[in-house]
Amino acid sequence: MTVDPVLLIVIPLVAAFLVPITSIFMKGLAKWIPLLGLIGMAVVMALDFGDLYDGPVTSITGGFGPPWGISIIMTPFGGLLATGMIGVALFVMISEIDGKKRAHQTVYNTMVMMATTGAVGMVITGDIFNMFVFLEITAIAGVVLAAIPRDGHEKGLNWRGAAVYALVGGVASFLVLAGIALLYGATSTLNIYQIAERIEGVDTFVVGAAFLTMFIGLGIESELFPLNGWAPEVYRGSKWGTGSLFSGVIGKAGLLALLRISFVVLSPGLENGIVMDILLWVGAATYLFGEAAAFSSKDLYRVLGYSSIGVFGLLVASFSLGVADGIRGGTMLLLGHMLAKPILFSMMGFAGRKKKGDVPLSSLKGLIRSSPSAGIIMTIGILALIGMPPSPTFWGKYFLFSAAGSEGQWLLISILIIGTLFEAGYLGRMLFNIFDTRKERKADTLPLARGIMGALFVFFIFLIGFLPGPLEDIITFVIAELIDPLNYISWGSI
Amino acid sequence: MNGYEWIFYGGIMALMAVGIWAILSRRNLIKAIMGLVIIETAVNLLLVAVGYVNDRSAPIVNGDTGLGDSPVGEVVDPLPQALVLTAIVIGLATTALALVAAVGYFRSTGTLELKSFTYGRTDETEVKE
Amino acid sequence: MIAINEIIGMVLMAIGLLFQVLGAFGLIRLPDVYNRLQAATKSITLGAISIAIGVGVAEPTLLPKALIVAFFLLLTNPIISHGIARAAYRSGVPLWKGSVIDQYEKALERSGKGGDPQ
Amino acid sequence: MMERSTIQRSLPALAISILIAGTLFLAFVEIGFGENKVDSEDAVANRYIANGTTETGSSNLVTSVVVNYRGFDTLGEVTVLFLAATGVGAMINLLPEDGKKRSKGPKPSLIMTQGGMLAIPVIALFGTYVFLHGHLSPGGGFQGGVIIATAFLLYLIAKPDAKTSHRTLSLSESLAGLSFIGIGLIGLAVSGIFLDNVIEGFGVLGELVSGGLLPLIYIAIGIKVGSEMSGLVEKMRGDAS
Amino acid sequence: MLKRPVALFLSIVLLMGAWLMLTTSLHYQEIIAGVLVSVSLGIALHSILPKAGKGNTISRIFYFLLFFLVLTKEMIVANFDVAYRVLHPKMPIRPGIVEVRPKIRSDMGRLLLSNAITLTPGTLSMDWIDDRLYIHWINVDDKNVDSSMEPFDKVVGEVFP
Repeated sequence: MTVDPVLLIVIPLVAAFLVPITSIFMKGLAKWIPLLGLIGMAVVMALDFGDLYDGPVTSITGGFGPPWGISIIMTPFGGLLATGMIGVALFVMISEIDGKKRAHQTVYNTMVMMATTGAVGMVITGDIFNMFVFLEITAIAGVVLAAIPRDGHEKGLNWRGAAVYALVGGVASFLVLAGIALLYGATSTLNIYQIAERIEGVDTFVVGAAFLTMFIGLGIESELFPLNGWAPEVYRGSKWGTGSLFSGVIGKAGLLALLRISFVVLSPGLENGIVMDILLWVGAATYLFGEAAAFSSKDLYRVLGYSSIGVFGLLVASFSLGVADGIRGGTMLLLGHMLAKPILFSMMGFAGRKKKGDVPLSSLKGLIRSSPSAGIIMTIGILALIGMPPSPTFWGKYFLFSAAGSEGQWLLISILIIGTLFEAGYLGRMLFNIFDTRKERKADTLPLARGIMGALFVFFIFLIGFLPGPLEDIITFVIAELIDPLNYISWGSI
Repeated sequence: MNGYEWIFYGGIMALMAVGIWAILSRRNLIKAIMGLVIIETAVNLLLVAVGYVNDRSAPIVNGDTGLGDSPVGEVVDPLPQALVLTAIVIGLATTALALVAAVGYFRSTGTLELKSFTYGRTDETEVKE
Repeated sequence: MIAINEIIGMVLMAIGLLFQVLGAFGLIRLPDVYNRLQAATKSITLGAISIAIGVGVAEPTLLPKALIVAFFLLLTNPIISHGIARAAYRSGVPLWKGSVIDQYEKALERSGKGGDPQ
Repeated sequence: MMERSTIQRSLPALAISILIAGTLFLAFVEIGFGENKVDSEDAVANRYIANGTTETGSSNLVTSVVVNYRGFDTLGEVTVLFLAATGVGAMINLLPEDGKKRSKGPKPSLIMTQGGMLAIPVIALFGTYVFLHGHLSPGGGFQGGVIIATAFLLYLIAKPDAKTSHRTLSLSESLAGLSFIGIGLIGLAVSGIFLDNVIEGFGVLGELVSGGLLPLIYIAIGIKVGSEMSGLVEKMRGDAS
Repeated sequence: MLKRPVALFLSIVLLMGAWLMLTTSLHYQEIIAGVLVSVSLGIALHSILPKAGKGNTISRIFYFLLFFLVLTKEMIVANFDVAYRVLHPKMPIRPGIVEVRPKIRSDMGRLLLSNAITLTPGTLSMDWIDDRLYIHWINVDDKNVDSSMEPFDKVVGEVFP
């Protein structure tokens, strides 16, 4: 059954505009309106998901087909990612239902929903300027999210994160806009597929400049190596849900935009393979940097933040290998990260919720005894993040290593091994702390909603880990989209 | 084409360079936000400049302009002007949020300097094991 | 052949520009905020009005709009310079040292609603 | 921890900024300034210019692009503004107390108060004019909304202690936003296309009632932007007093 | 709502005039829209307009026109005055702030008076405190303080007492 994918954007917008009215007339209801919006998105996505097995789902807006109007092209890659994003957002929002009153819950929920909407819009839109608009929706919601401190946290770090992100994100978006102006000037069109069609006739220098701006702008959004100084600041000062959103939703949308613009649009206009090489080594450097920084950090929020940066690098590197197995591995890693990271953030937020300021590693001590369910869920999350079989990350790393091996990229393989060792180091430390029962710790019950969501994501990890088969059909399309621009062009020109 | 058209882009890019330089070299939040606004202005100008066509009028066919219903060859490109409208609104939103965040930073730390905004130098010592 | 109204319009615009330049010159030469505001307000108001009406005369379809602009400038420009002068005085910007008299200071102290000039 | 000197920090910054701006400069010079690119059949804008008036019924081609061809962008833009207003309000609520007591400034003088009051109706009229004529002349919902918000700002400057109704502002903001989406959904229901201008032939080109749904959308945008910007101003005042 | 019927009527008429000048069109749709807009704005906003005092309508209109003539003349003189002071090599200025007591009581009249003073030669109105106006004067004449508001006190007073 097909539903117009534009509803993925419209439903949350209706919900967002309903929030002020509701908070006037029915104050108690206002903070759950965003949840309803997200559920609406999830329903639309679920109805459309089946169609992704046959290729992209498209729609037009404004009464004119592409390239004149704005078209929506939900490629299987975009659809898969959007599903994951909606899942992460639902995870974040539902986990907070525990009967406790939290300050600023309405704004927080609205911003969670809007960040997700922007991210989903970025991955499904077929128009490059529309992508910029959604990028901005995401970034602005991100600033507000970063400014909302976690409960009882009083150090002003949230403001630091918000200010830095607002500044850096602003620069990023305006560089992206400059790149869009360049591409429009060169090709007289804004539709992604049409730009991809015409890019080969454009002067190489112009394409190179466009790549420079797009790389800086979207690289900032997806936390790539020299451009990610803002990220730890944001992770450090905000709520655990904000951390999950930045690593699971906002950054992922930037990542897909970067990949699509680089591989589908700009790569044909440049020297063969140069874009891929640049991204490959930037990704590898990001991975190494992120994992090393995570290994040496002591605040748990930053450990997880740096670890997300590392994973972003790993993803970019694996997609940039340019072979089918690399993309297959990248998709699996992406799913694995989207499932495992929110679990870790959520359980860490639970274990360290009484701390003011930074949350040291030791706050996990004895978690397995004080709250066995939280301990077990977190252990599974950690193991899934390292890549214990059967988890999506295991398959991802397996495919990635085999792809790198068959390409003869020995330097990359050694970087991957070093990074994985760092990863095992800090995740292992977390595990030891969880099972360290020497210190007495008061019993602590995990709130029901949080437990259920954690268990659900654990279930998904096992599901994909044991049965990666059904995803293979979608991954074929992902490979098709990223390897050959002609596929995207033919999907776009409806 | 008289050969001096590069001067438009030259001016815009000088603005852009000033903005980027301000953001990279200033640790003061307010000055950095000024840099952001300068970049924003430069990019807006850039969009309008991309759509300009020599010796053409504004894309409005009614009344004073005396253009027909289908003014092909007589008006400039309307698309970048529509984009600039969006870009201005977005710039406003970004600036407003950045300023409020700067106020929050100032009130909670007593300073506007982002001193240790560099890798690994953020005060790790505060973490007590 | 240029129409007569266009010539008049051009002349008005030129006069307006001349006054604007004079105002800018006064802004540089005069010694303190208040004196500078004097020059700036008068010249810029009349200059802008002159330019607006010049445009209206040269292009008669725009005349009504130009008149509205002129009226609005006439209303708002003095208010704005008054606001600047008052705010400057109340936040402590001193008069030029060559000033001969200041009855405002005493009045502010007397009325007590002077805020806090530091 | 050593603090690097200003020059040490400035020089790399200068190099990076010149690199980026210089690259962009050379690329844009390659594209050219003021050249005719819109008349070729390949250009998207060609259709906007050639058929814009007949396809949308709006004499202002920029408006036809903003509201009709690329109406989805405009929806996003309205959302950005909504988020900014909500976000700024929330962040102002979150601001820590800095312990300082803010003294109330002096009362505005008679000239300011009365002059502001005299100007407000004119500004409001001009704002309304701008957003009602968005499809005929330069301007539109965003510009008109901002002008109306200026009148509101002037009111607050003239009467800093004035009571304003936060409820009314957020109510009109929400309703205007919902009606924008509602108009879009009418298109989805009637012709299966979101934001389709289902009555595009309505009215005579160049008259006030023309352009089908365009003026309605621009009125909704105007009201929304006006109340949003007013709300923004009002929230910032709430912090200052 | 109808506490100030005159203000309401005047504001609607003036807003309608402004609307017609803005649209420069007498098309029926424009007129209908203009009536709607100006009536609603008038009803909503007439109560905040400045109070204008009472007086004979005919003579008020006459003096209002006279006011504009005087204002125009004074503005032109003012500009030549500025030019003289700025371009003179010695800058003949003798600034200071003086206090005057205009006879006008209505808000509208005070507003117009201070605006007119700002636009006339060498003076800039700074503030009203109670019924006194403070004027920054570029060339103070200690003997005859009232000459700083010379041409206007009477004319404006006739329109808005």
